[in-house]
Amino acid sequence: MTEVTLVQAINRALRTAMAADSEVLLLGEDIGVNGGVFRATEGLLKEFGADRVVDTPLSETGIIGSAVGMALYGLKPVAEIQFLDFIYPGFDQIVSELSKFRYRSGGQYPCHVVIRSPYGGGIRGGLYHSQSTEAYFAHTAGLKVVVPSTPADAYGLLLSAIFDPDPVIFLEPKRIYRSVTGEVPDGDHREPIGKARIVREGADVSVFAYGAMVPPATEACQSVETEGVSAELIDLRTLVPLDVPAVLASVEKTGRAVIVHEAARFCGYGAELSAILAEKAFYSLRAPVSRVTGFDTPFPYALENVYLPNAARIRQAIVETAKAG
Amino acid sequence: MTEVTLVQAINRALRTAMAADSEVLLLGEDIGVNGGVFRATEGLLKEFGADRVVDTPLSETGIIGSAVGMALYGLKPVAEIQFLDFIYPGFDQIVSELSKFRYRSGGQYPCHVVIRSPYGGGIRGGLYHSQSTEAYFAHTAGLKVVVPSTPADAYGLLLSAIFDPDPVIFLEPKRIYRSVTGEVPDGDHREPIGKARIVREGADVSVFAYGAMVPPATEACQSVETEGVSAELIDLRTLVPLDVPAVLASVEKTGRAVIVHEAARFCGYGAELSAILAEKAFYSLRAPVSRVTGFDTPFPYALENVYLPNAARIRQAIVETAKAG
Amino acid sequence: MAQSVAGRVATDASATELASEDLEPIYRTILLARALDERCLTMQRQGRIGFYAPVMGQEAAQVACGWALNPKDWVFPSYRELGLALTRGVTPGELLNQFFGNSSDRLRGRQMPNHYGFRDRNFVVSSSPIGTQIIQAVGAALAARRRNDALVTATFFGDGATSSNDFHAGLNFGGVFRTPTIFFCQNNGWAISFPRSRQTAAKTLADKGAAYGIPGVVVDGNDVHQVFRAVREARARAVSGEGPTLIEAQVYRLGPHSTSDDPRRYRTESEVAEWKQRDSIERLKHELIDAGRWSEAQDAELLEEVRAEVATAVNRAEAVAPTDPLTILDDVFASRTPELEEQRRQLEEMLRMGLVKP
Amino acid sequence: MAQSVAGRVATDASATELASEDLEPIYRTILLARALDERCLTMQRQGRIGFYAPVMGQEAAQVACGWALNPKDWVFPSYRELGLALTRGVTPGELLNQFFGNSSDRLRGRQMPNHYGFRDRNFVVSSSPIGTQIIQAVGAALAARRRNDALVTATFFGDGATSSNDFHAGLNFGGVFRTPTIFFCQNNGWAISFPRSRQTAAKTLADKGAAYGIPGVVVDGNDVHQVFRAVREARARAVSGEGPTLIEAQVYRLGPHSTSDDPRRYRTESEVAEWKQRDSIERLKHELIDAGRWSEAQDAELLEEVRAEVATAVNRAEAVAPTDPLTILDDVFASRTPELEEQRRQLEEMLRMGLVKP
Ligand SMILES: Cc1ncc(C[n+]2csc(CCOP(=O)(O)OP(=O)(O)O)c2C)c(N)n1
Ligand SMILES: Cc1ncc(C[n+]2csc(CCOP(=O)(O)OP(=O)(O)O)c2C)c(N)n1
Ligand SMILES: [Mg+2]
Ligand SMILES: [Mg+2]
Repeated sequence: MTEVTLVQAINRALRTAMAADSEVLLLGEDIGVNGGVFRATEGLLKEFGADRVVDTPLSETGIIGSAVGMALYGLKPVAEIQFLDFIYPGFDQIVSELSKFRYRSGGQYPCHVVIRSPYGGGIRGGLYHSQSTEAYFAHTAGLKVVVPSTPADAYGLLLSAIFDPDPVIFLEPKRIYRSVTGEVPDGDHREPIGKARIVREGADVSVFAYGAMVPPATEACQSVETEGVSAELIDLRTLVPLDVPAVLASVEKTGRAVIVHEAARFCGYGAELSAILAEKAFYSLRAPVSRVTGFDTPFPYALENVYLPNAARIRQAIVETAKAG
Repeated sequence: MTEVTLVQAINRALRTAMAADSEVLLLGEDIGVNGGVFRATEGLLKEFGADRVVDTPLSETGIIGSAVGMALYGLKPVAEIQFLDFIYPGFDQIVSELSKFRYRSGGQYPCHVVIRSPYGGGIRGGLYHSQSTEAYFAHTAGLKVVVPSTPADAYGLLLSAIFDPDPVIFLEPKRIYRSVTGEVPDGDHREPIGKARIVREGADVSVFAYGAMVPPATEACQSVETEGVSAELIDLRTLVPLDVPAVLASVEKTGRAVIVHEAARFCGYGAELSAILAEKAFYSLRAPVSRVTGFDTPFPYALENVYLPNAARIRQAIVETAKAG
Repeated sequence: MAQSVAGRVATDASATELASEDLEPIYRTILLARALDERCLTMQRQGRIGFYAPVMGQEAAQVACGWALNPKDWVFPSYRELGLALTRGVTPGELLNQFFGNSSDRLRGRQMPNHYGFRDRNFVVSSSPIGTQIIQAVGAALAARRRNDALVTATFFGDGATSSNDFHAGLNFGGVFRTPTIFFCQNNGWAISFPRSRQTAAKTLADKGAAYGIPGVVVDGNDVHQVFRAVREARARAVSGEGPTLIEAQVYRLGPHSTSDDPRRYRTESEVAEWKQRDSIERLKHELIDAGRWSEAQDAELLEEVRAEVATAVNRAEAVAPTDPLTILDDVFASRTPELEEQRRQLEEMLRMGLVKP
Repeated sequence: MAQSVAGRVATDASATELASEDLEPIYRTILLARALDERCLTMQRQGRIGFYAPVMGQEAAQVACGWALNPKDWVFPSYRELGLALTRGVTPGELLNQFFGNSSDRLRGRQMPNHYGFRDRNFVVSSSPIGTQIIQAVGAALAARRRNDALVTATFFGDGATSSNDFHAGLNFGGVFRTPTIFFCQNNGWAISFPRSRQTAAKTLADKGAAYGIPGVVVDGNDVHQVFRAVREARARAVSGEGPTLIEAQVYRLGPHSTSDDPRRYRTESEVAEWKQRDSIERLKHELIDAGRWSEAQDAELLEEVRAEVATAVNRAEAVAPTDPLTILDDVFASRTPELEEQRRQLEEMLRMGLVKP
């Protein structure tokens, strides 16, 4: 066990996977000699060579398309997309190819690719270094979508993703790449994909969050204690497959739900969570389901703190939801 | 007034707009001499010339990117994407550019583009001629999303879209291109964007549908009458902006909701509708909100009739929802 | 290498010239492709298959190219590679199962006709979005090199596909990483209704190689010798580490783009007639006859034979049971998630109640 | 055309050679760009602006290109076009307002520093995704032609951008439709840490023109005469209907990719030093001095002057009020939808309650 930052945990998971399996290789922009613009791949070029840490030309079509080809052949490529905002030139390869290869080939061609990408706001990156578009991927059948919020989860889930037989979109909350630290195991220790994590138990309101929203949600849950509200916080960790039993169990207990994400609200991931509750926990619900999200606008630069949900807004939603009904 | 098919209504709307405004032009693959693979642009090349009905090379990046450039300059381009399934090579131009130009330029550059595209299943087109991915666009702030289900709406809404100051994704239910006919006005008659249409009034259950799901939903609503259930059917018509007052008014009356779409369920458009109800109509709801949708799989070929919601499935959901609670 | 069931390839694995004893099996493969193609067009008109995209006019280029490849090479086709498929040992019956989407279809009925694939024949399943296979072939070539597998990847696409993003990425990555890849472009003159002359202002499609530091070669796609030679040379370069080659095979799509298309809307009869003159079948037949290796009588017999082969395959495939509806929820992931399990139970219930009829 | 505030362009609107009287204002513009650049780097280190991507080393190519254009031409820049912006009459103050994202920023604080645009200067607002402006410039050229506006569109991008989808689509559409477009590629040697030599196996980036039937030209981007001439020739071709030109201006990014970048990780000091030798400022200064039009004293004075201009602009821009938080909900659409109105009311409430602090 060693205390590391979230981005260091990513780096370690990559190293562990590459050391364990020579068919794991990395590709992306500036991941080699530069070690990645966030240093997630620091040192790996030296350790594993340019055959396995492949700097590519500036083309997300090329990165994802060639990763698909590698996976068809049998390798386990891990592609880095420098910012999630830049994934769209490769979107066709994701939604038409990566996600559908196994299905459309009748199971002949699994497509074992991990796409890692930093996502989300909070680094004053403006419109194109801040977006949180997990809903696009979650709506695409055939993709798994994972979003860690702690170094240990980042480590264990990335290892699981790399050795998972299905394509995984692995979204890294860049805002807390360095601000969150924690202990990380040393060997090939995996966290299961598809299991949520109860961050804190509570009786009155269930709060659902993931990625960089977990720290402010935690703060909010702590702070409502002073108002006598006991909030349960669930870190979803994997958006697809969603841990539906964990979500339902919590709301069956509390009868109230607050959903937090930084993406725009309309048709965001929170809508699905809420819809699942309206369908499957209807008789447990005792108050309207509340969503604390970004606005339905593009991501702004100067006003990013206005855009991003924070502990105060989450706190307010918890308190209101606790009182409602 | 003339009785036409849905695709003929599209053709007429294009002709009306082009005749009214010389800055309206069309671009896309096979839209000129071929008249479009569904004949939506039939005759327009002859009438308006190759300057205004522009056949392009095989590049959706090129079609959408150059349409954006034309719109920045001030024209009103209407781009055809041959099948919605093929829009993804142009997705970056849509989500990074088209949808954000006005916002990121501080209002300097409106981006007045209509993207028309046939969508949805039912023509035995398999994986890549059948998908219904409206949720991607509905989640992208800055885009309006319109889906007509009748010739009159197709006509009036397409005219509105072409003269709307904002970018519009105009999704055409190809399955009913020819099977649905209806009267269409002759001149520049527009239907407002942002207004739902009550297809039939009812007291017990609200059914929400759009596009090619309106006909089976209508059939289902009629058939439940024999079971003494009075179903209200709302054709949403524009997914963004959604006519929230119409949705809420209906559910406040009926207390029950069935949502129908052919897209995969998870994070589909129905999730947002359901979430809005769980938030804003919570105290009116008397039963779980039910979704009748495609499965969370890619769109199949041989089994498309298994995949697509039909009148029987919708009927069953209405009856169950009417009885629940 | 001897001709085998699993891959009808050239007798000599490294020669750059087509051996004369290969001409007859090549001719037979082309005739078989033509017979199957014609039969499928008819069956589509009869409503027995849902869709069909004919290969007519492009068989020679595909068969000669396939002949020059090695069975272990990976091919990344588009939806029009019937001739190529036959060179990989794919049988008419296997293709027909796919066209019917029946329960023997290797793809489990998931894709439209023409979009098949056979992993055991190193024939990757094709998809509809134009061009996507091009960059994938480059990725697979990188993977093969990483495993020290001495093979090439060959990818097949049309003139229209040269405008795709994946062509640009594929040729660029291929050039930069010097992958063992053959980019085999069948310029059949048309992308549906859009002519090659409008697709790009480049003089030839092969000229596009220069943009990526890749040699570009133009060949007459109706000339099996030219095609074979170009592919063999490209293959030799590729396996010796010299990188990819772009081959433009000039052919013509004699039929419609697909059964949904009416080519009379956009091209003249005379253009089609002119290209029919250059069709490979007559040409090859006369080459064989001129060489004293073939007769009109043998030809008539062969035609009978391939037609019978097709007819038998059709009868068999049409008798196969349809796909089981519950398979719709398989192969999304390696195993069904809990949500998919639930949807499967719901589907079972719907089938039981008769709400859903396959 | 006379030098104007709205566009510092060449004295003679059609000459292909740079007039000697233009050299001094060009030199001044380059120096101003350099002074502003240096100041911004400092301010970023001081935490006064959030981010900065310097232009150092590329000013001459941009200014000479801008000089050769006409104010009515539309430019589609990337995020590194400070020198170009100055030739369009954009002032340091206007740029600084954008860098601060303050309430005078024409973009209303919506984008990162360096991503500006000024509709009244026909300078389209830039975005971060690499290459997207290239195909847009082609679309705008088609639109201009449709309106019979005799102008060109010029788009600016780096060596890395030649790998983008939009480059491929842009050059192809430009070639096919023979649009009046100048594709101005600043090959500055690097795409962040990735060298030009790896970006493509093509010999020069200008070679890529052949793939699209477009002439490609290589120029020394530190030589204002060469750049001016190439752009003027391209412009003349474009307006006379002969179609687009791809110009590769060979320059070097002397600074980091951006303030987030540490170039010592991937390139040598000696490479940078070598390119510093070729920097346009010394070169132009000596050209002016050798021509007897300039002196060291004048040079020192000019340097003072541009620095003072920058300092004043910084002081003013820093004093401007921040952006009003409620503007966050504007400009999504032409007018706010009911849902956005509701979100605006919610935001008002949050601000009132102190839940949100800008
Ligand atoms: C990305 C994409 N856009 C549009 C289409 C619709 N479409 C199908 S085939 C085709 C033309 C393809 O032409 P070409 O590449 O020359 O191949 P050919 O059909 O001639 O073999 C088009 C436009 C598609 N399949 N994919
Ligand atoms: C589509 C996309 N992918 C990745 C990035 C991240 N990125 C920003 S600048 C850059 C390098 C650009 O190089 P070049 O085009 O040569 O322009 P330069 O910065 O050298 O002016 C990269 C990879 C991006 N902005 N957009
Ligand atoms: Mg073709
Ligand atoms: Mg560069």
